[in-house]
Amino acid sequence: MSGFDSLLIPAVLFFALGVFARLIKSDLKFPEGMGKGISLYLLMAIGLKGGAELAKADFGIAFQSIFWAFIMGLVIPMIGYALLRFRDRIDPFNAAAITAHYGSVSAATFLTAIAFLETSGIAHESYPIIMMVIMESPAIIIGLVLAMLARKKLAKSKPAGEGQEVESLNTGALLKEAFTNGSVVLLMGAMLVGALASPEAMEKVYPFSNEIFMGVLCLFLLEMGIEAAKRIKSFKNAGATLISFGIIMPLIGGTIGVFVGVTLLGFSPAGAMLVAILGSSASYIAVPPAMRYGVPEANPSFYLTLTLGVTFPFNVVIGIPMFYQMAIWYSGL
Amino acid sequence: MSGFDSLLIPAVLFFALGVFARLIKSDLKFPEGMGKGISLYLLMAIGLKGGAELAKADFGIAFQSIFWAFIMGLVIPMIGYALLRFRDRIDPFNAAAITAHYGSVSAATFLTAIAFLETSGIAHESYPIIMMVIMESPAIIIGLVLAMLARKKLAKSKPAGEGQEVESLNTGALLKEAFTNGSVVLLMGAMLVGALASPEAMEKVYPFSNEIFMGVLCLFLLEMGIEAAKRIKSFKNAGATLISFGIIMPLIGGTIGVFVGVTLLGFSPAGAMLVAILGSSASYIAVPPAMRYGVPEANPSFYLTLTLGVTFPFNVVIGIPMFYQMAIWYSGL
Amino acid sequence: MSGFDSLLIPAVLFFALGVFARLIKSDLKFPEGMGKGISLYLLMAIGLKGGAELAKADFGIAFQSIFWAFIMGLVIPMIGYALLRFRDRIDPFNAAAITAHYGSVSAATFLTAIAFLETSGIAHESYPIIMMVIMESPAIIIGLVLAMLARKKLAKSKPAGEGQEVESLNTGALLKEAFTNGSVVLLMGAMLVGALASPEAMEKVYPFSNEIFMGVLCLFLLEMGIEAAKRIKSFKNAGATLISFGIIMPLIGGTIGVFVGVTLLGFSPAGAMLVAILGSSASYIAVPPAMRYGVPEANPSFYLTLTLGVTFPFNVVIGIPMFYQMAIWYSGL
Amino acid sequence: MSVVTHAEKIVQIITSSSLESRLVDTFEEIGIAGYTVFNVRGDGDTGIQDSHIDGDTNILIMIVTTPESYERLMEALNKYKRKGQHLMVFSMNTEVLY
Amino acid sequence: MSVVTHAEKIVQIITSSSLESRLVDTFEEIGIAGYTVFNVRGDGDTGIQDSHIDGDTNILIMIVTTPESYERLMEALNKYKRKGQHLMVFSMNTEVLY
Amino acid sequence: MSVVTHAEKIVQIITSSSLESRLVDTFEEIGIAGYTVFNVRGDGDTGIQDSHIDGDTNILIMIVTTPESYERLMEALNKYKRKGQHLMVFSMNTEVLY
Ligand SMILES: Nc1ncnc2c1ncn2[C@@H]1O[C@H](COP(=O)(O)O)[C@@H](O)[C@H]1O
Ligand SMILES: Nc1ncnc2c1ncn2[C@@H]1O[C@H](COP(=O)(O)O)[C@@H](O)[C@H]1O
Ligand SMILES: Nc1ncnc2c1ncn2[C@@H]1O[C@H](COP(=O)(O)O)[C@@H](O)[C@H]1O
Ligand code: NA
Ligand code: NA
Ligand code: NA
Repeated sequence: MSGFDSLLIPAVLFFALGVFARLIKSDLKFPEGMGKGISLYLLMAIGLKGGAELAKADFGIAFQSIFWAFIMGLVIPMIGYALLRFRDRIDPFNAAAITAHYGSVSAATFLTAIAFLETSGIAHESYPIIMMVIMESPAIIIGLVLAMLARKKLAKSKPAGEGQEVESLNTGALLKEAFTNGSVVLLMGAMLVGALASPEAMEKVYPFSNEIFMGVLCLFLLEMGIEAAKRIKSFKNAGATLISFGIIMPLIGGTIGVFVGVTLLGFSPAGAMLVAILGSSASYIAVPPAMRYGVPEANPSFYLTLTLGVTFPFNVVIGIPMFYQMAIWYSGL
Repeated sequence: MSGFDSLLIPAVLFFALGVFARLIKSDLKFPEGMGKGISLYLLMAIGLKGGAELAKADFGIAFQSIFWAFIMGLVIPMIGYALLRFRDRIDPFNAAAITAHYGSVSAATFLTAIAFLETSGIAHESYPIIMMVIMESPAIIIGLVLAMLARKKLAKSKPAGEGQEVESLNTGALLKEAFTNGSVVLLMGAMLVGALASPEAMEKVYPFSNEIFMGVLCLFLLEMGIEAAKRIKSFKNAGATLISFGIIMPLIGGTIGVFVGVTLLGFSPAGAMLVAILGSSASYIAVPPAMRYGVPEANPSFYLTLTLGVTFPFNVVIGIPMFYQMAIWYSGL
Repeated sequence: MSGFDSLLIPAVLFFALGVFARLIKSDLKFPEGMGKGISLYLLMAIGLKGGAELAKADFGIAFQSIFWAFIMGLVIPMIGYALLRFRDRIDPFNAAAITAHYGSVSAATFLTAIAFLETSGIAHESYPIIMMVIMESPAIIIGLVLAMLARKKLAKSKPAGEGQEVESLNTGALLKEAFTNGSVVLLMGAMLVGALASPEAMEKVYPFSNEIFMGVLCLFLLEMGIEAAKRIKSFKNAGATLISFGIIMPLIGGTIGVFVGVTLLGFSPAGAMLVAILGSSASYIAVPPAMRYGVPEANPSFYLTLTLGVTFPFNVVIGIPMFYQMAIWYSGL
Repeated sequence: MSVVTHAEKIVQIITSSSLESRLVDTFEEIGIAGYTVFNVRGDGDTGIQDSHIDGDTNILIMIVTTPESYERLMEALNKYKRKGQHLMVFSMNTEVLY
Repeated sequence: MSVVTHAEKIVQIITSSSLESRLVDTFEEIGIAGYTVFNVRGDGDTGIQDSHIDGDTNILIMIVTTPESYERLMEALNKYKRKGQHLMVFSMNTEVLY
Repeated sequence: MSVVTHAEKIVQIITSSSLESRLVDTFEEIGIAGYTVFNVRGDGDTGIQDSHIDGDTNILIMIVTTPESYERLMEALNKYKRKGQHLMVFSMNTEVLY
């Protein structure tokens, strides 16, 4: 599949359709709840599939995948924070909140990458699915810790009283939430179901979880296209620094992912590309609500503009084929 | 299929996942309307399937099934009322409202029982589907009549004036509602469609109504798990008497169902188990709204806690395999 | 397939079920957003299918189809306006708003017509799908222009001041909306996707877009039946003139469609029947919102009563088999 | 200000969706032709109502009404309450733009 | 009480969802940056609006506004009404916590 | 009029759905047992919130409360705001039918 062909897979075309519809100000819109419902379906389906395959997987590699996923989830947001704080361009709270999103993963991007591979009939490892689960949480924690440090620093430079109240944010509860997040639980649970249920039982579920999957993904990307294009009008507010961060950061995260996938985990180029997408994509499901409460000082419009409006389209259109080529090239070295 | 294996069918595992998600206070939740939409689908699908099979069914057995379903729908809530009123433990209004739920049927439990059989490749009669339709209504009527009697008694012991107003509840309208309830109409209607439409036409509908059925049921039981676990926090208010009623009553209803299925209707153990589930399960779709208006003196939190929080999980996890074993054993006598 | 058999296709039976449920005042209802979500699915599915077939279609016939669709979209509402204004029976604003609906198309009716053909295994041209897209917009424009003329006339007969404000309605924006309407964009976009994506890629999408299509359509027509029957209680307000218009107009539009399909486009009877449905059916998706803002003087309850309550059931039950017979007969002349 | 408004009453009713059709019938009987319904969730004495199942779904009905209809409406609602139905009813003053 | 509140106005508009984007544009023009939208159902002169199809869907828009913006808003809404658009507009007094 | 009503307060809070469970916990702590939640959309300083993704979903919580609980509630909400959380809080007078 050449770079251009990859744009012609139905899911990506529907994404483009969604963007287009919004740009021409069409009144095409999804009923409330439909997108959320579809994403529950997609997480369930991918979990079932991954679980059934992981049941026969190598425990050693699975463990290593988990380990490196965790490391990626810690390292990527730190790099992002350093970039954003460089020359004090972005204030520490916004920097912490934004970078947390990049440590986590966008399930829609990941699923589009799988659609890219499956449409071309390319096999891939299923360990990246479990890695996706792992990466949902550490980034949230990093974001909260960075914001807490910033808050402490600010409190010192200010008279007492105001600062202390902020301090009392219940971090324990927030950590718990990072691990009991709905998509983590559903994905992990569906994987368990896929691994525990008998193959005969799973076969009855496949028409729902496997066969109609690609079509449902198209519908989902149509909505994501609309949502992504909605953020364009906030580009001016976000400013050039942030917008370019939305493109540079996935390049860094994806490159790290290719390295982790090929060198550290020994995956095929297809598997390494999926790891690259874990690295390059930015969450807009689990992380935004956590940051809203945990880092109220940051502006939610910034992080949604970046993750949905910049990084998501970048990955879907450019990142996926590019990291796949990069993984092929790097594997061949 | 052994008792333990039955817990490993995907639908039951997803139910457990839903309960677990809620217990760890995960924010996993379904968008509003999704559960209601899925249950419309499930009723339609099971109706179509039942109708297509009943079209070739024995009219005599069908008629007998309807008759005994009606009797079960009358007898079970009366037993329940007697149990609840024993030593005046539960006041008559709550007793009437609660017991009405047990005369009716939980479609989700019934469908899980079918999933249990189909996953193991066990054939079953389809008469129980028509019995399910029949049992939606009589229980509502029993509940209203019991409450009316209680109200009359109360009115006598009180000075006139207050009581009379209560009397003016429009029972005719309530009875009509019992028979035009949405799930009754949809189920009955879909059965008619399944019976009337040509087999070739039905074949075009099967990918939707049959093939993806099991997968959709999994998603539905995930939500039902969340809903069931939500009720746990009301256990203390409900008290030990009610909670234990929520387990004893399905045992009684299920045993009656096994007897009706095996002895009176001559069904296979699989079919008898489905009748047992009709007896043991408690409605949480049609009956609660009817009781809310018809027996406003009762506390809705009680009946939802019992039916959703106690009886539903009991049946899904224990009742289904247990009544199946019971039916096998009793058939062999 | 005889006229009576056609009523027994599942989609039509579910429509009847919906009407019946409403007539007996059943509380059967769909959650908010479900109908809108299903219609997004149906438009996407029919677009994909049409696009894949049109990719191999004759450009000349496609162009002719578009041309005649446009002409039908202009001529039919003009005939309708003349009928409604005959002897000044209906005021010009209501006449303009109502007739605009008849120039446009009801996707649900069109899909039921396709279900009618497919259930009987009758092949049909796919050009009518592209004609459907074309016909969404011109009718809206006609409606606005007719209302504008009426407004000008009214303004002349009144003292200045009041009239002018009405004049300032932004017609440019309304025209733009007529062409960027959500269903036009989705249908057109899905057709493009279907034409652009590789056949292998499309095959992964078919289980969703093709196989479950008929079943989803059944669910949709169930809801449409409920919606149609809701309008019955407004029949008295609408009056005999309007109600009979709701039956006469589709007869005229359908006859024009048969002529266009058979004579001008040289379609098979099946294809010509689809063109007849384009002519006879009346939009209730794109046009009502446009008329609400563009012709606020008209009563929305009139046009929804007519299109949903009269013309839609007429076409589903009588129009489809009748126009098919008419097309067969006319083709044979 | 050039815009003239009229003092009216807003009545809001929170109850289970199972009572909706009956309340609407009552409105018609007492000559109230317009109302607006919100699908809501809530918590109270009768437990969490989170709109996932039918017996568990709250609605809020809002009626803007003239002072005269207001009295008739409140009396009709009061009658419901005295019959034991669970309705939460409250009202506010409002200025309506005709 | 230690909590200080500010007297403002709440304006509520009930109309068809087809007017939403235009109203929002109007808000922007007259400098109103914040608003909240409820998806509602309802009944009135123009028949049942129960949100199952697009031409049939009501919204309620709520704007909390300072007394100054209030006048501008009401005038803009009044203009809509005089153009024949169906809007139900009413306002209340409120105390806002800053 | 024969119907007797009681003067109370209505408090409305517009915020992100991510704060819902915490606010509800707070209500319980200060002894407020009843509340109603609306799923809403909106726009404001933090951008369009149109309820299509979780981080983007607004709710409005409405509490009808006696004057005494009102003060406790407003103080608790004020504390949230001073911690930097984004809540829009406002209140109205109402007449409640018991
Ligand atoms: N104090 C309150 N403020 C706002 N809504 C309330 C209040 N109390 C009850 N409600 C609403 O009324 C419904 C029924 O209340 P209850 O009858 O107390 O269970 C609840 O589910 C809430 O939606
Ligand atoms: N008196 C009223 N109280 C509350 N809402 C109303 C009232 N009248 C009309 N509405 C709402 O406004 C919408 C349009 O009203 P109408 O233009 O009269 O059809 C209705 O669908 C209701 O949602
Ligand atoms: N003036 C206002 N009137 C009504 N709702 C508002 C107003 N300002 C903000 N909101 C609501 O509060 C939410 C958050 O506002 P903000 O914090 O300004 O982004 C918005 O999404 C709106 O739903
Ligand atoms: Na990432
Ligand atoms: Na039962
Ligand atoms: Na037409």
